[in-house]
Amino acid sequence: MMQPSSHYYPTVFLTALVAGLFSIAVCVLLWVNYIQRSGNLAEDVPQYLMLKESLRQQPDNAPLREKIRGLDLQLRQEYFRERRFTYHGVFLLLGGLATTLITARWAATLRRKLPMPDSISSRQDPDMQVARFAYPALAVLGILFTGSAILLVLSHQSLPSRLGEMARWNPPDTGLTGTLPTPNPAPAPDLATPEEIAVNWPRFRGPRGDGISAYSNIPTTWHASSGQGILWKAPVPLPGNSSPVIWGNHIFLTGATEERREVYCFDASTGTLLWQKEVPAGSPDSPPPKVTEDTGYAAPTAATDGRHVCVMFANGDVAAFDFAGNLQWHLGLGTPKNIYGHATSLAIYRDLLFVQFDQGSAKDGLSQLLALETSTGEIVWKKPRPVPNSWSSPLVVDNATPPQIIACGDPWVISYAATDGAELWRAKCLRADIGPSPVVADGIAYAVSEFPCLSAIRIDGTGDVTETHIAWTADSGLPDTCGPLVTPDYVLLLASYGTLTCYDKNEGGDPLWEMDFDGNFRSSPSLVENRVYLLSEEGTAWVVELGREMGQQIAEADLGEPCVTSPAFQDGRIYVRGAEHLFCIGLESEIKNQNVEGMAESE
Amino acid sequence: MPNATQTKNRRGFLGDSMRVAGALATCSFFGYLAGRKGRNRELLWQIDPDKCMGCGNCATHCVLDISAVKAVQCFPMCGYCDICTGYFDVGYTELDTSAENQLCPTSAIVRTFIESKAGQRFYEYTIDPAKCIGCAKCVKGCALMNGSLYMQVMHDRCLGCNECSIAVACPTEAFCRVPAEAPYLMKRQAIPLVKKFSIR
Amino acid sequence: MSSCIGATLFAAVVVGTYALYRLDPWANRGNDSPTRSALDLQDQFSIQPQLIHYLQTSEIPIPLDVVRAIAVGLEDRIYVAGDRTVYRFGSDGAGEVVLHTDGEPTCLAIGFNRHVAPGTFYVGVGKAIEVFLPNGEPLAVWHGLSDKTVLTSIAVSENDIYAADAGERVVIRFNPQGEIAGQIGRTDPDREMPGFILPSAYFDVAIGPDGELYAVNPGARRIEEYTSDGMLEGFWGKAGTAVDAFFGCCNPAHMAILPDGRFVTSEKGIPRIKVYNGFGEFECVVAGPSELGVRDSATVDARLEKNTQVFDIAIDSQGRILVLDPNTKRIRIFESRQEK
Amino acid sequence: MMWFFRYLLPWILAMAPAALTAGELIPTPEFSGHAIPTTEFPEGPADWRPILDTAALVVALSLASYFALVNRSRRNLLLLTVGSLCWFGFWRGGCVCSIGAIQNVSLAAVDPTYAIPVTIILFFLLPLVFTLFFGRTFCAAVCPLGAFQELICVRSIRVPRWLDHCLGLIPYIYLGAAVLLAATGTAFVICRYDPFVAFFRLSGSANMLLFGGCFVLVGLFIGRPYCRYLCPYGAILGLVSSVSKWHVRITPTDCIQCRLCENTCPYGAIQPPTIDQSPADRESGKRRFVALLVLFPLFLVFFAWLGTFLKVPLSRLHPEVRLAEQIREEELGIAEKTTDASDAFRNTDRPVMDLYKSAIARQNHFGRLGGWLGAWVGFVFGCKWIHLSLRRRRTDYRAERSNCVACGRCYRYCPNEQLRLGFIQDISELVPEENGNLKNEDRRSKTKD
Repeated sequence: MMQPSSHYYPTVFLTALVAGLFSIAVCVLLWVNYIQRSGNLAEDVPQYLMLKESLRQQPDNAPLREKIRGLDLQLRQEYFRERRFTYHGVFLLLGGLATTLITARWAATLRRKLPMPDSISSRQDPDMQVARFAYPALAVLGILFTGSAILLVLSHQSLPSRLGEMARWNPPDTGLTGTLPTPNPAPAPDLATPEEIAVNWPRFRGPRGDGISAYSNIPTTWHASSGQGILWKAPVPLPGNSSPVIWGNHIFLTGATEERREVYCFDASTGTLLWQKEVPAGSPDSPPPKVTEDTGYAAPTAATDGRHVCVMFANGDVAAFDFAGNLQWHLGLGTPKNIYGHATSLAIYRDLLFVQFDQGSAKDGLSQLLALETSTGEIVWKKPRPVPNSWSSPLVVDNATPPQIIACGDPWVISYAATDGAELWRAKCLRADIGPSPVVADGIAYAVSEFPCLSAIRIDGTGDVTETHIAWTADSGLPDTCGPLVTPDYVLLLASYGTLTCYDKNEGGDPLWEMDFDGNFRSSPSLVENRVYLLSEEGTAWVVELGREMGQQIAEADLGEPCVTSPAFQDGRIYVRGAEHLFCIGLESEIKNQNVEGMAESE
Repeated sequence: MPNATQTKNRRGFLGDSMRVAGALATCSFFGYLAGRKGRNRELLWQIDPDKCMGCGNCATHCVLDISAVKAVQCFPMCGYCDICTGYFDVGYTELDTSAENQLCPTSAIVRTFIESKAGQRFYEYTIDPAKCIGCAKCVKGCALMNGSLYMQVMHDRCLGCNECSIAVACPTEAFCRVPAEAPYLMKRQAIPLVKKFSIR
Repeated sequence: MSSCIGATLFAAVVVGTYALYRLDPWANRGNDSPTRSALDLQDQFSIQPQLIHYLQTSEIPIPLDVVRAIAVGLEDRIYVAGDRTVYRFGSDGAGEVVLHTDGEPTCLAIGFNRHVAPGTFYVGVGKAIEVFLPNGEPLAVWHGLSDKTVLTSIAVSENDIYAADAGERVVIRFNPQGEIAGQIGRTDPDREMPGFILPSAYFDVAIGPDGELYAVNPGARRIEEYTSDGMLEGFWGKAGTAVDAFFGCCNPAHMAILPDGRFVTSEKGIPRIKVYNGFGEFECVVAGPSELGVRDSATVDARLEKNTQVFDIAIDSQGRILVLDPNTKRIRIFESRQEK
Repeated sequence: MMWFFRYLLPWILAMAPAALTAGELIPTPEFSGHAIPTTEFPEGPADWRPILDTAALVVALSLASYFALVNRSRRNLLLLTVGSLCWFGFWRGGCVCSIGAIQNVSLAAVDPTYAIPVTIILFFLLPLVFTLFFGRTFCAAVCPLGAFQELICVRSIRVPRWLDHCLGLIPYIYLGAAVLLAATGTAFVICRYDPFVAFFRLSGSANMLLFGGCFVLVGLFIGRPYCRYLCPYGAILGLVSSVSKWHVRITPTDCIQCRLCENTCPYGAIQPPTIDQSPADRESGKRRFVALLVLFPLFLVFFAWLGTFLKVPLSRLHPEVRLAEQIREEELGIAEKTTDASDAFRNTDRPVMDLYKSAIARQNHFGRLGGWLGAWVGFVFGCKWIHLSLRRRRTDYRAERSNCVACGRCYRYCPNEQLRLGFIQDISELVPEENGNLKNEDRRSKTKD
């Protein structure tokens, strides 16, 4: 090993060189072969494909056929020959490389110089030297890592982090638009227009939640016992205290028992049950809810955005269906701690569904307001609410800026920004069990409960507005269930014992007048033009023409079965759910037409 | 000095015990890993034929020059069709074995006449594994009919890479690891048929 | 020497990095490689536009989970069977359930005007035919079929009801009372009856404008005409890949007859709906895969789980072709371009 | 054709209603004189192969340890290296090797459905245990990758020690990333980017061969580039080796500080003795150490924070996320073309929303894991920093335990070894006077202490 440069060296070096050149040659040949072969299957040769194509055009051309066969044979032979070449070539290469390596190492060994340590004069501490360079080098390495990580992150645009954003997601301009096809604009979420919403009945108490009909051609009298005025009536399979919601020709209702929860879709023109779907249990392990007769298992009224219908039940299950009845999503929020049973209806703003999920006592901290994506059920935001269980429904004010959602509880009326749930204002003016839902008209929210008063609150405040934004209050004839009815001039309250109280809309204070009706009321009053529709629990209905001095009862009607739900008004029709049936009440003229048509059909 | 040696001995002993303990702990952890699933036999790569869409990546993405994946014929599932869409190119002009009519780029399918019955002619189609390059053309063609041709990893050729390159390129995640004692898979549909024919 | 080594090292690092960058583990570049072994069905898939004489004019969504069969009843009302029901559509596209069956229906026919009982529903359910009055009330259940029965199609003539039984490979003729009046198409060398070759559960029958019975023989890739007493009158159809032939193992899957006696066929595999004249000569294409919303990748996907595309067809009195699309659960309505 | 209905139909009906629309088959005919053949499949690897491989591993490890520590024969080690390269490399095709086994073990630890074969566990474990007692003898002559690089190192140039330190961090980072990706079932990156395995298989993709070729080129001049600057298993073994019971020694007896071995290690594992610091240096060193100790947690947090941003690039490696992104791009109309995977996806019934949901969940998971990976990188950097600021006194030339791969090159440079082997009679034959002086000087300084 320690011998001086040997006379073998030239030979060994030459061998290494030759072997190395040989290896390189084999390597190049193999490479060429590899590249050629991948294009040598018959199907990859354009000439072959062209021939085949022309044969397809003229299938009887025998010389062409022969030509194809010849070319095919040639190509296949070549292919397999090249495959063999690769197989053997690899071993040749391996041998060549091994020889090169062995001889090169041998040559290197022969040429190896003996170690000659450096002179010791300039000796420094080696570790110090290492450290001196290593620190900055480490820092550079760290920066390199960080930099490449940042580059990686910046160069990768991906899916949005939440499904909800998915619909609106549009990847950023990569700067490559010149070479890529121009991206299509992100599809706008498919939402109903305000005009569409206004002519439908998409939620509890109508498009604005105020019980005011967009149509004036509404019948004033009907008698179920004689069938007078009833266009159709359809049995509803399962009981429920929820009211109908309507979109186009579809009427949606919910019904439930302790075991089963269902959604129904009726044809508005004929009353045919288009579909009936069971809502799967969202949280099967939760105990069944405790409900009273006043609420039942299906008290919350459904809501629709014109694309989906969203429903909720007393056990905290929320679900959405498309209009064909396909379940889009469902989730269980868990059985709410609610002494009478959950009854709050749903509200929708654009593509957000609001669930006012008040439960337990204020101390429990369980109450919350959730906003869910209507198309996916994804929770977009949720806000804890400092209130105990309540039965009032939230109200969307979409013409305010920002759009608000107002929810009542004991003792707060709280307004949230609809898009992100930020609290806008709150007022302390309610007490005990809150049943009536709030109403907003002309920038004033009217919130009422059995105690202590009806409050008119301006909705443009921020923070606690109890002292600053309450325009007026009033305290007689307060309802425990029915929501207030706000007409252009008056505010009407309907107490459950049958007293209709009228206040001036701008002043409040003392009532303008009161009227008594012989019935119990849980259905909120509604307004058509200047007429108020009242539906009693017993099924009697009264229509009252409003005046400043006095209301004028102009009609009385009879549904024939108990009714605790609020009616829905469409063009010339009232849809109302009784204890067992869904009724469609129409104008006499329309009914006559229908009969004539029916007769014609039967002929 | 004896004190020092003693200390050294003690330290050495401590170190040794630590090492042995460490080794034992590692071993037992791995023993747990090994024992957890009961049978820890060798695993091999295989294609789940029900998930294979026949994309052709097997031919191009195997680390081997000629892919370890090849088409196989499941005879009990084959219809022995005269017009075999796995054998004939869709643009065939005649039902014969000439080159211009064949789908297979390497002529790896052998077509054998079996018999003629009730006016129908039946042919057997066999894959010659020496010629097959795993391009899956015939698999796609056959899928228009019975789908009796399907892709399998041939274990005489498969190197058993720890990460199979074809599995990475597979668009349907059809590659899975199977135990070495049952190294080949069958289509779900084929199982009763194969059983039926093997009983006979 | 050392600078030489340095240069080599640098070059090696650069080339190595480039090689890593060129590495294509996920076969992203595979798609544009010319060596890709694609099964070229382009000729079958993209149909020449001048051959397509029909145009889709409207679409009706079907609110059912499963759709099985389509038929046209009195007054051109459209009926779809599925989900243990028969569903009726009005002219405005709104629909309703007209009847509930005992099991999952597989085929459906409705008595036409000249039929002995116009408007009666004949629904194939399992191994029996359930008969319903025009108002949807159950009338009878016709049993008496064999254990092997697989009902795939029903057709009504003026006085008879024909049911295609893929299990027994025969067409069974019922009289209006539900009694079996005969079997048609059983293999019989004496009468030179080749029999039906049915590789799959697709076996369609239809009645021509003059009451003649047509049955598809998919394995033979032809359509056969029979007399009511089971004599084979004639047949037409050829196998092949061209547009005028029937592709694959067993086609057509469905057939319907236009009021003027022309045939409309629906193929599976590469879905195509085509029109043949009364002599079985190819006339035109109603819809090809792209018109039916089928991607070309779907036909060359070798998986069993892939969506299968078999389109049932029906024809109304105006000669519109109604196609039942099981993928989108819609009825596609095609009308002739010329008439448009 | 009655057989079809007799045998197939009951089965089709059992599968109904699916079978009515999908999966109908043309029946296999019943031939009069032809038996339906059974498909022949080639046999898989024999049962005894894994056992033999494990046995070979044990033998090779024992031999390597014996040759390196007792026999002290570079030639024997070299022979064993060639043997190992042939067996574990060329014959066995390179897989599954101990380095790649890291990933299988990670996957098995996380995914209970993955039943890890015993062979792989042993391939992972045995080198560890041997290293715990004998140092990195596995790297010396057993590991096929190490063997390959050992043999191709023709003319080695020295990498500056500071650079060696820096690049030496990469294996730890690579280890962290590999474990993360393997445990999530995303990819086995160590195998995917193994530069030499294509040579063992004598085939591979063109790009991989090119990459391997470049590595070979580097390996001709820089000793074991993969082992030192990439190998994650080497990182683990290095740690274990630093607490090993026995370890390779350059000299069989005492170091005479002749410095002959100083430049012989192509892997930069031989450390020269330290020179005592001045008190001022020592003081500043102490201060730096304390400062680094304080900075350490900040380092961790910073890198962890940085790591969380890696969620998108990391998750891209997962096929499902990639598919979801492709589908999304196609839906937005910005994808140039569909891929096989997206076509395949669309041909099934799976709802797109379902895919998105799952992909987003996975992405968020990767966000968290990215944080952990970042923390690990920070930890590695911090440890290195602290390690550099720690000073240990060394009086002799010796092989650094974690870096030394026990290749045995240095033995014969030691005069004591030459003496032991009887090649020389007296040390002065080899050691110049000058160096002898140094030794005496050093002795003097030692006694002063």
